[in-house]
Amino acid sequence: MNKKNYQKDFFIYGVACFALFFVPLILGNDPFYINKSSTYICLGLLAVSLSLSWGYTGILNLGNAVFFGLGSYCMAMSLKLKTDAVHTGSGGLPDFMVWNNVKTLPWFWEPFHSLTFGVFAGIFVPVLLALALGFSILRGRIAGVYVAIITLAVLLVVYLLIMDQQRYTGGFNGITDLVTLKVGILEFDAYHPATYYLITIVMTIVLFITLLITKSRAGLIFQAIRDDENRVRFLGYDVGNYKTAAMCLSAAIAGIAGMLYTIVMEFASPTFLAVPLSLSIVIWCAVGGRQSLLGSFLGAIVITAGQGFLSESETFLHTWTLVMGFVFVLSVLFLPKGLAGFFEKYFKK
Amino acid sequence: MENKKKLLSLESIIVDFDGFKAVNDFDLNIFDGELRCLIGPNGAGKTTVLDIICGKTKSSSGKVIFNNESITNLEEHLISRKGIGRKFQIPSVFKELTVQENLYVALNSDLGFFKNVFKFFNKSDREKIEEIASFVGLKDELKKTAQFLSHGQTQWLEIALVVLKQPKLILMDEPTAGMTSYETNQTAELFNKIKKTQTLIVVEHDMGFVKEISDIISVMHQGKLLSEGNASFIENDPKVKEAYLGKKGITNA
Amino acid sequence: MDFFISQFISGLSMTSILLMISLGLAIIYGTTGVINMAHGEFVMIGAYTSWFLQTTFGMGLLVSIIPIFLITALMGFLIERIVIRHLYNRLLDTILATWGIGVLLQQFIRLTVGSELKYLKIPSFMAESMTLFGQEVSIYRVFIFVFAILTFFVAWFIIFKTSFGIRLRAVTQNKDIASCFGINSGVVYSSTFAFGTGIAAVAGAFIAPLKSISPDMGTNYIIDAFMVVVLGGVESLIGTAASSLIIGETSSFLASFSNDTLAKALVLLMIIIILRIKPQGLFTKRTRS
Amino acid sequence: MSNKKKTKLSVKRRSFLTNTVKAGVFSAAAVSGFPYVWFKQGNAYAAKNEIKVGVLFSLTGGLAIIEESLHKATIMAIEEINAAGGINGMKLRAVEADPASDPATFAAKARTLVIKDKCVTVFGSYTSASRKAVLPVFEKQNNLYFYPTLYEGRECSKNVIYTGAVPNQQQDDFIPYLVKTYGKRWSLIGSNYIYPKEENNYCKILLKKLGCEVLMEEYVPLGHSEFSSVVNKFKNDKPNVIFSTVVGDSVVALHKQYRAAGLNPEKMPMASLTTSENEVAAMGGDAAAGHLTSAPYFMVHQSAENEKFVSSYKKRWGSDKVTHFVSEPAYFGVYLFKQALEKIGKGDITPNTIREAVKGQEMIAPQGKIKIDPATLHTYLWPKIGICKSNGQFDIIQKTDQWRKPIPYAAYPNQTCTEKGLVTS
Repeated sequence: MNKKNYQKDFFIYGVACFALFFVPLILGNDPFYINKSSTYICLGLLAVSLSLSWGYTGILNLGNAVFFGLGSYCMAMSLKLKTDAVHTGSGGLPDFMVWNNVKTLPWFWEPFHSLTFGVFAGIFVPVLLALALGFSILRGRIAGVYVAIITLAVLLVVYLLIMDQQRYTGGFNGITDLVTLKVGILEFDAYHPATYYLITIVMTIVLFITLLITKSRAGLIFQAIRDDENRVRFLGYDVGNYKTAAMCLSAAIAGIAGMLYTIVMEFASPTFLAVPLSLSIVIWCAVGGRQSLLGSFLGAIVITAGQGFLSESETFLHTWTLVMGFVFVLSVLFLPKGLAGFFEKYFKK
Repeated sequence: MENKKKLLSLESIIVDFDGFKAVNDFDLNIFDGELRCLIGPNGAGKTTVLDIICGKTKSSSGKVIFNNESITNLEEHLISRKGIGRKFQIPSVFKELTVQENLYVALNSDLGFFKNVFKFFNKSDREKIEEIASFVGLKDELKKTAQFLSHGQTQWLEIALVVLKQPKLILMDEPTAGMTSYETNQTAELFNKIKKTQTLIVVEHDMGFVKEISDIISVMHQGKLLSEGNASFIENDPKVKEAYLGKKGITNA
Repeated sequence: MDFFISQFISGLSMTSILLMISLGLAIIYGTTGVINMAHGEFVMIGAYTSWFLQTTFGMGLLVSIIPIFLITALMGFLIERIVIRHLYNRLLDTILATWGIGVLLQQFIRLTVGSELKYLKIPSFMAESMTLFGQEVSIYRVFIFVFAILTFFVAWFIIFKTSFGIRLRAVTQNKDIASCFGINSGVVYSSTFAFGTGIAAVAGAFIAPLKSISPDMGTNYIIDAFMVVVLGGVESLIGTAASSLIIGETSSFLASFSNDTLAKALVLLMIIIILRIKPQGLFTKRTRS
Repeated sequence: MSNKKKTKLSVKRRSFLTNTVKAGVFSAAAVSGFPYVWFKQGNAYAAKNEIKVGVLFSLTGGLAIIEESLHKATIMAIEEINAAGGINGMKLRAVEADPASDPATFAAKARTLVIKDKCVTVFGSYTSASRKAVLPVFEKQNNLYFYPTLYEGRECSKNVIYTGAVPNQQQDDFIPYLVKTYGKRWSLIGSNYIYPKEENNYCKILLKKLGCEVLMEEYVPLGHSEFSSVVNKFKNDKPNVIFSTVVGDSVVALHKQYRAAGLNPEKMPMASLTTSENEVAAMGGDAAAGHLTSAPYFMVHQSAENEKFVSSYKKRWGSDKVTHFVSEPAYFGVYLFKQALEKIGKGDITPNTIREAVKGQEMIAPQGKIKIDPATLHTYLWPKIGICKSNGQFDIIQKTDQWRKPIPYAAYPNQTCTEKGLVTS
């Protein structure tokens, strides 16, 4: 809030992001690790989006993955329409539509021929959903666990619809066999450092904008709402609007993360907006420190990397979920403010 | 007193909680610039009346007129924008923000999201904040996180939040509850300062404090207005005596 | 007409299952405010306990009710003592802790029993079907329905007619005051948690024969249970029963007109809309502050 | 497909070079990222006398209920081969990973196995969704994937060896038999994803030829366990045959609730392509009795190879365990891989050479003599029709007289999978 405090945070965030740019050199551009770290950064960004709505504004959104998933589907739709895959029907009709005996490309797929549109949709479709949610739920004085449950329900509805409408969405298989993203002369292959840098740059920009917002008066008002909603109301603020705004911002971030994720995963799947992922995001933020953007970001990376490592190591092949389970429980018990809180306590000051 | 302008009037307000009438056909008139105390035994409906005025609770029937316009059952933030501030019984401040940040949130006239999204702390804000902080005696605590303030300090911080908005009318719910006598005196002083510029309605139990600050006292009983007048009049009103005080004197109630 | 009746009956059957799985959750949440994401796993543990008792001791379903309840109640008690009780001052965090517990329970079963599906058989005398309102109805489903009603009333009796229930409600109303009157809220909480766990487990044991038993079966129930509780309004048992009925029948009829996938989505939409109109659920009272 | 992919790759390499020149910003990155194009080449695969193969089956999550048995079968085959002295004196080294039933994780693990651990081949996955998720990895890295599951066909990848059945193999005998024995009024019930829909597409074609009537075609969510509405529809429609492509634990719930509702398998059997000994064990013989399944393999099949397979499986993993028509292909897949390597002998061991070697490979599997079709990389199999008995085992009531050619595009006469990839006429 005061100047010093500002500069400290911006400095720390700056260092963190700066460091990320050197990862490829450290990894010697090994395509495998490049790809892995790219995916981690996408998920980290996803955690940042929840940190904004939950950690700062106190909206426990158990359905945050829905924004992520929609973003990734938008990107996937654009990339799908560019495939020269053999299965595609007349006029580049996606393979799964051919399989489901769809004859012509449905109207809502048409605009995705343009990548630009795809990218915009990847941000604005989630935001629109967030707006709808905000106006129907948050402005309607629904709070606490009810928000949690309703957002979860919304997530399920979207998930079920995607599963059910597989003639248009690819259903359980998702949208697979995509082309690699090409922008001008640049080709963003999932294993290529170029992709890593793209993701890191986007991440840095988004992270800093978000940080700026949280440091602005609006950001303080978000936190005020988290601490005491009523007091904010009696100071004349329209809490509903602010909550909606927070949700839209976090939706946009999640959407962006989703689009990047599609690029590195090379497909979009309904599991990107299924309950398990959505709950994991909450865990990431809790472990990393929900009230710190960077904390949540790191939380996501620590947890996902940990899971990845354990589930491949021969010793933990069968017990890795036990380990993770313990980590969750213990961190909730002993690190109420997550790793970030821990570090603040013992290392800063 | 009658020559004064009527600032707020409640007309036959009824609040019905599934059958239980917490406030029952209640009328109240507040005049510009006065400090009105609202007293009464527990469950008389004092807090509920404040809730009605500031919109926290919606009335089942009746009217609330403020500044000659009806604010009946408006949304809280709209009522607040019309110039009514509310201080709660349990002090409600932003625990995880510093005193300074608390005040910075309150110190704001354009309340829309987009007006605030990229707005940062500047010099003039700082001056205003230090001014109000010294007004409520928190000048040395600006950097402290609110949750570490003493009880009295928390109360004062909330009062500061309310006063910062320069409302025409301030509703105070038991501002001295749980305060040490020293803190109570401080608060009394504070009130007499605020009184100069604002109209107040104060719900209080501490009669000493009430006498200290109030002009007129309204007594509530079972959701109705029982009696109204200055301290001495109330003290001698038999109705009040038997409804509320029993045989004992009001002073040691 | 026949079709209507049969749909209605299967709706009732779904209702009874929903009621059984959500009852425990409603009690726990209504009393302690703990959002128990491990509830589904409690149901699962119940199913496995029943399977264990059946395969190793050859105990029939009805005989094993009591042991199942006791074993799992003990488990619930311990979980409350070891983990949950440290979180009463930050209830939303219970979501995370209990989710972790759920993960642990699942993997525990995988490692001890194995992840393949297990077989739990319907008691032979209930395996057949009977005629009800001119409809062939599974005796076992009827039995579950009756049993669900029974459990409901037992729970109702315990909460509203026993001294434990009085203490429980006292704590629910106002923890501090209650403890002033010498009620040990700690004990009340942990026993409530144990009670809820027990009910969930028994539900699992009774539903399993109709369905399949697998370590992750719980995840299919937890959401439904939450929807029921939230829709009914968290403080009221009647609400839980009523919303089970609403959800059960609606999904039954929607499923008959469309398919189960769409039905599920539509029911969720319905719930969202209802909560929009009545944010505190269908059966809650308006009170001070 | 392959040729398409190859051209794609080469195009990419060229575009790389041009990019590196043009894109100043990323030149450093692009150049340093360049080696990855090459590391596929060379014989890094058979390092220090051991051959790394990946094993990619879910040990946690919803799919574990079935994939665990596939994991067991694969591991057992590898152990057997090593116990018997390995291949050309080299041991197989199984690199295991747990994709936790999640497509994204499948893709991630596939990358670990193929790129990081440099496995020459990966055995894995049950659902089409997870296969689709790992496909880009194997095609980009031009690695090889052994897929043991029966699936919906319509795929012609040169990087996958399909040892499971495709619709024509399971249905060509099955459907006519059912029509002949039970009747022409059919109801189709399946889980809500691509596999059941494809099987039903093909089924409907056959039914049309035989002049049958489809009363109902419905799909339930994966993991669905409340079938009372579905059962009611059966009661009302009274079909002669219920053609079920419901998968996973839903199968169990469906059968139990069908049984509990007092429906009669003799009049209205459920004919399934997905109900194996594995599911039957979970639903109990009484619920499964009288229902039919068509598959290339049943546990009761009489053959020396099968007796060996079953007995050693029980010996290795426990006497209560069952083998089924997905674990069997998972098992003989590893032996096909072995034969391929033996054929290569001293030659260069890469996914490419293995693919070429595996083409046309024949062996006596537990189900009978099978062969890899050089054109499609699918497998010639021996479909059988089994009717379930109350002891949880099947009675094989009909066998094919000769092995069935796999036709991945059976439902689409204008498309054929050839060695050159998919040809559309």
